[in-house]
Amino acid sequence: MLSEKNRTILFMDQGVHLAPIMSGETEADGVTLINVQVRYSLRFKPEDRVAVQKLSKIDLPEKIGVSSIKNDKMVLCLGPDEWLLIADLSRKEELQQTFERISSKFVCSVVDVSHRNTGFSIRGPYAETMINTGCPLDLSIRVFPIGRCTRTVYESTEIIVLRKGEAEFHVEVWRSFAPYLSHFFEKFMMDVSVPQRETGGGK
Amino acid sequence: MLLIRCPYCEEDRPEVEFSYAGEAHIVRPVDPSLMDDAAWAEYLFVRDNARGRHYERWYHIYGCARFFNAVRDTVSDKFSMTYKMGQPRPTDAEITEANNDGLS
Amino acid sequence: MTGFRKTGCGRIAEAQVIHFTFDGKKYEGRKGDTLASALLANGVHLMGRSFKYHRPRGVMGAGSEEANALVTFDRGPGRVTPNVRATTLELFDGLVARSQNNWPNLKFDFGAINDVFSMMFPAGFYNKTFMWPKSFWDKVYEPVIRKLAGLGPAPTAADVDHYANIYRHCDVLVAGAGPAGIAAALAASETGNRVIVADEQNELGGSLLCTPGTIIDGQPAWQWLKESIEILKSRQNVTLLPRTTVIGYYHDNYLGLVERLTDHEKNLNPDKPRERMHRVRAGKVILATGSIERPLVFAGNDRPGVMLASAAQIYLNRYGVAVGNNVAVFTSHDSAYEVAFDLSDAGVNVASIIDVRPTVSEVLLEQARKRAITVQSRAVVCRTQGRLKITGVHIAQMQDQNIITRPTHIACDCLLMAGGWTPSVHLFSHSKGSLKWHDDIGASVPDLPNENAVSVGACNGTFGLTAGLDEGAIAGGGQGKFSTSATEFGRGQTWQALPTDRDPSKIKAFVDFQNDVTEKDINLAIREGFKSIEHVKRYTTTGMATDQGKTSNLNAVQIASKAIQAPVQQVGLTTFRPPYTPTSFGALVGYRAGDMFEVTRKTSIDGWAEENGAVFEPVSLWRRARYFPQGGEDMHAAVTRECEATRKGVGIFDASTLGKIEIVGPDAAKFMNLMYTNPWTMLAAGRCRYGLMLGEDGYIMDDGVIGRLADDRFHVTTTTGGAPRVLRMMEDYLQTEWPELDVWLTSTTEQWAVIALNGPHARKLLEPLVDGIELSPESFPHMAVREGTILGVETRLFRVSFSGELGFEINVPAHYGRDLWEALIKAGEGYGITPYGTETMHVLRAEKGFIIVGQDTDGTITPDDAGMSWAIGKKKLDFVGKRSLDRADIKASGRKQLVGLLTDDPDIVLEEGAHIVATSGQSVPMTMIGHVTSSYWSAALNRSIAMAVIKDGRALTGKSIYIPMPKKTHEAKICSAVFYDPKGERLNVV
Amino acid sequence: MVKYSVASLFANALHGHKKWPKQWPDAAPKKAYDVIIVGAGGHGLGAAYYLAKKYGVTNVAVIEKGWLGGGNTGRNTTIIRSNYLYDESARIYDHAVDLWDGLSQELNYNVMFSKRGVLMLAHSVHDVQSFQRHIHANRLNGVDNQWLTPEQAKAFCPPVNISPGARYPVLGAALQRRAGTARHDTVAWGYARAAAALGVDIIQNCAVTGIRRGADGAVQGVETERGFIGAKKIGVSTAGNSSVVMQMADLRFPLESYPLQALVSEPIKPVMPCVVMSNSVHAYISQSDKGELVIGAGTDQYISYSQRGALHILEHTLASICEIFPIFKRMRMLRSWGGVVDVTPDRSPILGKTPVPGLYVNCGWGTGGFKATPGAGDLLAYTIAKDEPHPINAPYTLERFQGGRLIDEAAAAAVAH
Repeated sequence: MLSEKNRTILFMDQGVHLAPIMSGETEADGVTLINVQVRYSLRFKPEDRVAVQKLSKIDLPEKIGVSSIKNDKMVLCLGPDEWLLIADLSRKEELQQTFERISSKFVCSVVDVSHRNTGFSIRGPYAETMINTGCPLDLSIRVFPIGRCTRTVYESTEIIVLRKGEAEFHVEVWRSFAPYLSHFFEKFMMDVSVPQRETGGGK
Repeated sequence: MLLIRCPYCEEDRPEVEFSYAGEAHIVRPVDPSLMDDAAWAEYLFVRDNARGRHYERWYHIYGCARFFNAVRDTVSDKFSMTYKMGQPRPTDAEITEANNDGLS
Repeated sequence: MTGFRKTGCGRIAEAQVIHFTFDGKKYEGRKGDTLASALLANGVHLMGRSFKYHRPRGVMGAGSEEANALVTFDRGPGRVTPNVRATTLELFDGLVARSQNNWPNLKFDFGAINDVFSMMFPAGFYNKTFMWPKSFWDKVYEPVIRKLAGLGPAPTAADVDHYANIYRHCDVLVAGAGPAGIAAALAASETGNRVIVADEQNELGGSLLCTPGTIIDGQPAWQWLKESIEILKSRQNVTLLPRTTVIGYYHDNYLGLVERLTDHEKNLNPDKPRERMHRVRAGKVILATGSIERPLVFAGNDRPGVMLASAAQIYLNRYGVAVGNNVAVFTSHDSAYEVAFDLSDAGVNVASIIDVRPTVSEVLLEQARKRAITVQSRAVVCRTQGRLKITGVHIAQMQDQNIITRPTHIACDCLLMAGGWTPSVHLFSHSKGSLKWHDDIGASVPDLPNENAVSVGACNGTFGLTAGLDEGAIAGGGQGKFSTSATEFGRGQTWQALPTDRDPSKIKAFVDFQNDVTEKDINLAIREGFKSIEHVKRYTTTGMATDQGKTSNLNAVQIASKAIQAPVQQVGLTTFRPPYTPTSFGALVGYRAGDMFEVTRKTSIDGWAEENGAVFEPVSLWRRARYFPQGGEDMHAAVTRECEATRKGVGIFDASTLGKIEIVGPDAAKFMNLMYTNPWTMLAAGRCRYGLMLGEDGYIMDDGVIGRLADDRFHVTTTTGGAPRVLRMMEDYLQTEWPELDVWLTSTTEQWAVIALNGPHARKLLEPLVDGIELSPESFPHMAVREGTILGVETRLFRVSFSGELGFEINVPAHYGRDLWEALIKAGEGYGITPYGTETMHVLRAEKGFIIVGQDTDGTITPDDAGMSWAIGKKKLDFVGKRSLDRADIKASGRKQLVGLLTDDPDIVLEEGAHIVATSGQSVPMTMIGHVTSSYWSAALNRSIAMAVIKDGRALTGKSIYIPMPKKTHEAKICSAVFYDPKGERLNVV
Repeated sequence: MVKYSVASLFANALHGHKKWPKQWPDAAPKKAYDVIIVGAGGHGLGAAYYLAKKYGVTNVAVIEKGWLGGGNTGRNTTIIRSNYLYDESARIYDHAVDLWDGLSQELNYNVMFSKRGVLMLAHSVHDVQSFQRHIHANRLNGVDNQWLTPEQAKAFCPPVNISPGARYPVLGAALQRRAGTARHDTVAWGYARAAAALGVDIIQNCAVTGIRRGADGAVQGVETERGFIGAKKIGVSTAGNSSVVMQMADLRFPLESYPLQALVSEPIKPVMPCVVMSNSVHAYISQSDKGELVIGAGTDQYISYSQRGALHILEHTLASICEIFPIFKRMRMLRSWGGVVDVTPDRSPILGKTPVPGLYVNCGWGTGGFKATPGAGDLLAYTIAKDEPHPINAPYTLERFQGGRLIDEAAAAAVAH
């Protein structure tokens, strides 16, 4: 039987030990490790989307690459039948109840991946360029506008990129790849902290 | 690095997001036990390996995670078209049309 | 001599004076110089030695086409770069460079003995000799050849710089910022297109930089250039990249651009990357890469002081340096006249213009007369004089390629040669665009593009400033309506080898200067039957030097064409291969060096292992604790202790790296039935089963324990390295073959930290910590799975064992992994809890005969080979790999089967990988019947144990086999692979 | 055939090298031959040479669509070794190495076979196990291969970084001392010259467009750009394009063709004393006599006949090279190029008879064909001459894919667990 003296709650450690958070030109700029959030991988048939949305009150974008961001809840449509929901930790119970309702009515798969991913917030004038050091997508605002999201790759590492603002991105990566990714960001910040060559616009 | 149109994402995306998945339209037999060794070996191993027009599969592994089909010329490496899994092998006319679209 | 720097000429004449060192000697230069221009300003032409004959060589060009003036650029330890072109090395105060490929020094090089005996070293000589005696090739001849070959010194220290890379996208990429490129960029950027302009030089402008006298749209060229660049800079949509070489043009308008960031900087900031690779995807590519002047092929054309006329113009008009005081000009093209006139106007004596053509335009002759320059037409330089520097030339009249007069001698300190222009079609050719031959310019120009590319200006064969500007502007989407003062570009004639008055077998007329390929070598290749230009190139090595034949290819092909008496098109053009100019490995490596070469995946418990002295091993991308030595233990001692502690008390192991896949949906069991050999339909929720996965070829691919959490939900585990390919294969079958199944797959490898507790005390340790799961053997039997909480955190608890002991695998969300681990260690103190690593895990499982996929199997082992036919669902109609198990050779006897081995001497631990024979005393080659797959010292059994795959091994149980080792042959008996607790009673401790 | 030697070189030097004869004459195709070899690479020319030299079949033509030696023979990184695991592989590659040793003298053409040693680096416990398995098997097969500690590996090849902190530390190495390199072009030229001297016709720039077969199904000859050429026996040795040529005889093969890239650096003074291979990080490197570092890259992922590879493949290769050899990072890539390799499902070749009477094939060598050149040529010649495979190539049938008796070296190197 459970002994009372052992009833301690475990400490949550993201298990990702990064160099000191990298700062940018202003306080809000730079790369930050996002605090623990809840994440669910939602899979169901595209034809059920509207009904699931109605039942769950969760905004589920129809098109791959589109996200919905409401308050502390982000839903990213990553595939034809795949959504990633990221929310504040405080939403966990409420969401689980919602998912139980969905699961009872629809053919679907809900998998908790809260701890699988680590989230980075990348902000500032260099944000786009920084991600482009290893990510081959065109992240210019006209091609990759605010709200756009996708699974893609950074060098050989799978990442998810979401644009939250003109100069603000949310990047998700599997937990054990986070320190590796942060090495690149760190090095890049060092590179741009030294005087830049003279070029045309768009600094 | 090729630029590949994912028929699910409906976008041209860089090759490093994709993983090649071999010749397309090689359907796994419904009941393999009915095949003789030769027919089974043919299914397992024998490939067109076409010099020229090639039907092949790609996996958008670092994207929408879908497998899909493509028609590509293996001499020029140019894609004629890509299409969703389950769609039939395109006809010559469809490929020609796709090629022309690509050129315009 | 100070007269070489011409005040009033060039762009840097008034610039700051700086100092540099070449071959230990101090010189003065100007800020903005290249090493070559600065040395020339000091009257130094001799800058290198050639590859094969070690002939003294002066600078020939003024850009990246340079073949002769290669130096070693020394910025201190870890920053020594061999084979740098003096013509592209930007000078800074304190720069140190050295000549190379000579001993003892540049002026006196023993290697030049090769030149004396050069008659013994024609093209391909090495194919014909060095064959006797046979053993001498790698012992004697080759080492000597190797020492003499090679150019710069080999590196000795690791590079201390770092490199960067970035992906970029643009609507238009302009390669080359000469007039055509600038005009294209101006037009293309006007509409808001994203435009990138890259140029290999430090200054944008290309040929405009050396033609200050020209007027463009009413402005002097330099003013026009300055203003144009200002406009481009002011546009937000334009990125200008000077010092950036487009090195290669790849599929679908993907190009590599290398930007040099620090080599030119006096004060090196070590934090700054040395070079950056821009990986550019362009909508459209405008190639404005210009053209390169061609040398003439004549006797003694490699004497220091012989150089391209265009180079002399660049040195004069850009750097303010006269290449000589008394210059002769040897030409087959009008373009050399402008150079001669510029030199003359700058006060340099032009000794003579020797023109091979029978007639020269009257306009040019008039200009020459005005400057009192003599012009000899239908004339040829039939040889040159001077040792380390040219002192004079012999000139004769010629007709039909024959000398018809006695040569006359004139003195000169420099000879310019101008053999026409070669469009730089390299990038266009990388892109697989086709070329067409133009007889009138004696060169190939772009024909049909294979990508969305357009060539403009000289690289398109469009010579002349006005035409180039117009063509550039139109390509950029604008209108080409430039007016310039440039005279018509002029004409030329291309020539093969020119005649000499000497015995042709005694002279050398160079085609490829760096590789010392002469016109005779090319003719020899043809004579010996090499007909394709690719053959000629490989036989003579022409075009294969570090300049990749930029100045030599077309001369070579025309000489070959003449010798074969076939048109150039038939001889073929050599293929241009990336990169355009030699490119640092570092630039291609980019950030991916050191820590960033490859990820090292670590579990959330890794930190504890590190702090507690674990020795790690890499397993696929992960690192795993291999063992935890205490107080100076070696691996053997540590593993023995860890094994004993686990079997007698309780051991704790980090199993987080195992792959995990959540399979969810109403058809989950159906899908599992197809993917794994085992039956899944009847497995109840809450129970686990060992799953075996085959490839479609029938060989074991992966395995793992799989728990059924609910009717529609499986928790699948895979091997550590197998996780990605298992998921991929599952997705492949699901999406391609069985899309009708309602099931989804989600990787959860990193969601869960997994801690394995094994040993008789495992339950006692765990029980007080767990909530909501009854752990008694009755309610939680072996091979069961439950969900509950441990220390307040949700857990998926498996009762499984890979050690044969009572075992549990505790899955908790990853971020709790370390804290749980530490809590268990603390709670287990009373039970002697012992952390163990992969090595102990391997021993414990081997004692029980459990296989490790990838160690005991190798991609050629079927379930039956592994003795695991029990894992195959006998009633199943189909699963991946099933049909392959039914093939003739898979069913035949003689297959290797997994068995146990016990050595006759229990102290002998066999070597893993050792091969097995049926009888002792065989001589080599022996008949091998199998090999040892796993072998350990078993503390539990106090003897060695081993597993092996042996031909028909199961039938040989009890028989002796032999393991011949270099010093001794071991004998062992075949037995069951289950060495320990064969009845499995230890799982049932209460 | 003029004998090549120092003496003949000297004698010719006196004549300004104007008297050297053609190394092989240009042959006009005859109406028919006893044997036609399709493909004038090292393997095909070798087969022609051995047919004439060892098996007395001199009425032979080698037909080549481009220029001889212009395919993979002239595009590879020239590594020669034989320390393979399985008996079948060890025998076929060791047979080749036996022939390499002495080939220069045999052909009177210096192919520069240099026994510099091939060092294969182990970076994980799994690598160590795998290499040990190879070494033990090789020892019992009489194939040279030995284990070196990291320090011994460093002593043998000083540029190797054996720092234990490396991402892929060197835990040891397998060394085959009699392995090494040769000069690729000269192998083709040497065989061409020697074969021509024995009466073999070498016909370049003559693409084979079809294989003609009689009512009995047996071959009758080949259709070419220059017309029909008859032969009762046809050997196909067209690496990269094997599927295309076999299709001419209505045969579909278990082959796929992939682009494979290689590159060289600028030449520098001697620094690499041997060949180094690292399978875990995909790096293969040696230094040529000229001083260039010769580096093998990986294949692109998709089928292609374009001989055009991607930049990211080279980036990955050089990252690997610089990881193992940090001193090479300032070196510069001079030239990169692509070839087309055809790969079988078990990555071992198919060398033997085909279901079509009179048609013989030598294909599927993947990335390892160069090292087999003399052996493959000899065995193909034997098989054609005797109409049955030599015991050494007998296991390398097309039929093995049906029964399942594969020779899978790569699978045996297995995967990390």
